[in-house]
Amino acid sequence: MTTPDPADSLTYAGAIEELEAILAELEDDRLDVDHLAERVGRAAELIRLCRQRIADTRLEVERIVADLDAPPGEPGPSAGS
Amino acid sequence: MTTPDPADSLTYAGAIEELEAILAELEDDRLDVDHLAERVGRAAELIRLCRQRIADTRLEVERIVADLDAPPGEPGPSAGS
Amino acid sequence: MTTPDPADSLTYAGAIEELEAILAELEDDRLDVDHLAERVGRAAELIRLCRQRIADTRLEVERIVADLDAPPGEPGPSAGS
Amino acid sequence: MTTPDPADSLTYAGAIEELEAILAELEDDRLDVDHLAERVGRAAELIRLCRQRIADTRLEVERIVADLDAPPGEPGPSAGS
Amino acid sequence: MTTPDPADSLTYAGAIEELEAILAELEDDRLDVDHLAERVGRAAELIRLCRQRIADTRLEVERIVADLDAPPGEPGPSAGS
Amino acid sequence: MTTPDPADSLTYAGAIEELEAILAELEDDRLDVDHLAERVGRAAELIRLCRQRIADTRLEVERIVADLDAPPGEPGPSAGS
Amino acid sequence: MAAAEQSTLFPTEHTFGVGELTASIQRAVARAFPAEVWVRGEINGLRAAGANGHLYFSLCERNSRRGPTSTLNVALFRQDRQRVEHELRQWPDFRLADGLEVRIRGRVQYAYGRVSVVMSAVDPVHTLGRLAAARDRVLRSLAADGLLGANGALPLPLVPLHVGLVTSAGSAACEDVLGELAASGAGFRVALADARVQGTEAEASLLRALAAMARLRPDVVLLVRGGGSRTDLSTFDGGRLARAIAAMPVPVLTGIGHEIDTSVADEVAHTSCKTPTACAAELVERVLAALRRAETAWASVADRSAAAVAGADSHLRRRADLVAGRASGALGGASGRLEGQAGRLSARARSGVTATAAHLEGAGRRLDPGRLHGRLTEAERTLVVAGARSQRAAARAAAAAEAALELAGARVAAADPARALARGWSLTRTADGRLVRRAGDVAPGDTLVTTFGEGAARSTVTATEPAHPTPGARP
Repeated sequence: MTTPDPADSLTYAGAIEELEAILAELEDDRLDVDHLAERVGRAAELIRLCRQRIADTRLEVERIVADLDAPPGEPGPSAGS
Repeated sequence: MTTPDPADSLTYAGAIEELEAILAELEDDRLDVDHLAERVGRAAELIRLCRQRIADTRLEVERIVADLDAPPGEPGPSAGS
Repeated sequence: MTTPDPADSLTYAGAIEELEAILAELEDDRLDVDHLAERVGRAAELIRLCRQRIADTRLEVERIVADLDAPPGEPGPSAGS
Repeated sequence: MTTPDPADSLTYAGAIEELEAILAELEDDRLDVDHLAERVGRAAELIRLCRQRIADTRLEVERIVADLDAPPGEPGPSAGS
Repeated sequence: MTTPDPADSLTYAGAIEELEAILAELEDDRLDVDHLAERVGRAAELIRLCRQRIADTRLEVERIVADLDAPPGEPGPSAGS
Repeated sequence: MTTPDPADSLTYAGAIEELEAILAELEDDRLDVDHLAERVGRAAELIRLCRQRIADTRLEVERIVADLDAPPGEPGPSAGS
Repeated sequence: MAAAEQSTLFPTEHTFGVGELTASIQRAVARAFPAEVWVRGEINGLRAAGANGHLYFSLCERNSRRGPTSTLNVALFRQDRQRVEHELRQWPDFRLADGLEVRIRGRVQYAYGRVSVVMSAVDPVHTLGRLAAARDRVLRSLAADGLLGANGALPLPLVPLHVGLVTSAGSAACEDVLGELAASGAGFRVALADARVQGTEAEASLLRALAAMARLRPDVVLLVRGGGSRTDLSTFDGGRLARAIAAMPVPVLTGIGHEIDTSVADEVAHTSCKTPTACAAELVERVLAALRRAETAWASVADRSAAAVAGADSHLRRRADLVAGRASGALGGASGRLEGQAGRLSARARSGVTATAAHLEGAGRRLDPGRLHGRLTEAERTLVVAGARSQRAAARAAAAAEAALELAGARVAAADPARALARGWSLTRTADGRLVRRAGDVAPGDTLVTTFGEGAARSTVTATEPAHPTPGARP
């Protein structure tokens, strides 16, 4: 949300992977305090990114399905996109 | 979602097959959020395509059947085609 | 739908057989929409052909019967054929 | 319809038998339309043959009866035959 | 009496019997048109024979002279005449 | 506590390293009391520094997590940082 | 008769004149037979009444077949005859005839040189009874020998054209038969055997005629005689004639007498007819019946053949109609089936499209946004868990760092000299600040600065001692 550029270039799957890696790091106790906050922050950023992705996807799916249920021959709201 | 050209070259059977594959994918537990919307969009496109095909076929069948029910000896509207 | 040449060379029995085969195909649940209109068109053509055959035969039979009912010794209209 | 030669070699009984066979065929639903006119034509030919036979026989019988009823001792017109 | 050899060899009773047999044949519907004229011809020949036998002559009277002198029961010389 | 500047430039990891080194020194019998006291003083300073770091990190993490749990779309309290 | 004549030759003494004697005989006869008498005997020499109307015959008595042995002349004068005939009208079976035994009543008289009976009445019952008895005897004898039905068992030919006729040639019966046969128009051939049919010679004559017929073997023999009284026809009741008829190899038809007569010959014959004409008519009828039968058969053949032709014609017409009808029916059937198939095609094509559309919409419903949202919500939940995990891990890491730090702090504290001073240890330095570690490090007189846990003290070395190792003195 704050640093959209690198986040946008991440896939959801990549984000989840990175998130899992961070969680593994965090849970491994090897992480020193210096990086802890930064890692947690990254994890939060990834989570937020994924949430956004999910929300976007949810909207998109709803739109698509709504288009599909629209009367045939009458283009749905996104037909022109 | 709107790439009509390749869709047009699809057979109905091919479209249904692809649709079934997408539906199976979507019902799979390994949800791929990245591609979800794209897959749903493709499914919708396929459905729309199939609907169109069915509508076309229905019209064609109706025309043929109407020709068949026309008084014999009097060519149906499509007899000249 | 209108390829009269091969149809003309068909026997009535052959036409009925093909028609039944198409009907059986259509009654199969795995209806192939891609070919439906084409199959229905072919069936309609066969039906039209058979109708024509029946009509022709009816005329022929009527002519023969009329010849038969003509006064004996006086050749019917088709006696010279 | 007019092939008198083979017909002439048929007996009346044979002709009637063939005619009955054709009638049986005509009653059978499996007779296809392709052969119907041909069968009816053959039946007509047989009927015509039988009619001729009947007419000949009628004449012959009438002649025999007339000869017999002619004054005795005076030969009938065909007595010399 | 005037005619024919084959007729002469027939007894009157045989002729009637044959005539009646022909009638029975005719009444039995077994006789087909092929044989009708031939049978009627034969019947005509038979009736002609019968008529001749019965009707074609005048009364003939021949006198048998029984030998009045011969003892009764013993054949007289003129009995054979 | 007394000399925050150099401490501030230290990483938590560097501080822990230095602390470990001091601890190793402290256990050396050859170290005289004067140095000992000085080392002990340093170690205490390092420990204080580290405590501070941990506290800071804890705060930071709490803030991040709190941001994450905030309603999406509404920036958390640290959104402006 | 000769004896009677001789008897009149014996008296010689008295000689009668003829007239006298005749008168005397007449008186004697009259005295001997004062009243009429009944006498019975066989009639012989009966002649038809003459112009005067008188009838004469003789009665005789036979002992053998060779001839009469006694005879008596009988006269029936006109008036008596008329009366007798009148009385006999109620006895039609009875008639005076030669060979017939009769019982008559009359007056015995002698006249014209003869004894004769002038008949006044006759007893027909006597004659008929005897005849009947004789007839019964013959019939019983024939029945006993099984001959009654013998001739009747012979088959009468269908067309008995060859006829043996046994009768009196030229008689009315003969002419009747020939006339009947001739009138029929059928070609009868008649072999006529003349025979006497009446009188004493009749039986022998008839037997000869039948014998001749048995040799000739015509189709049938007619034995006929014209009408007469039973008494006229008594010959035909005779046993020999009956046996001859029974033995005939061809059927014998009898036509004897008139209608109410039934003679033994009739009984034994194949067929008995009332009269000769009826007998001939029987033959004519049989022949004509055969001809009729043939004609009927022929007419039927002609009719039937015409009908057969007509029947064949109408049968053929029906076949022709059937051909047309069935062909039309077959076409109708084919057309009906075809339209059924067309209907199936329409219905199936439409329902196929509808079913396919329904299937597609089914697939479309599987594209369920609710379910997809659910899946996305699950993913979100995973993210929340990840957030929690990271929080927990961070807290744990901070705590661990803190714990390690505490441990390090403890170790540092343990090494802190301030702690030893607090326990009672102290530090001694030279005045220049050098730490005194051993006694040799100082000389008496040196100033020492001693630091305690709290505070310090200044002192001077007075003496030094060599080192004695003591435990716990090291720090």
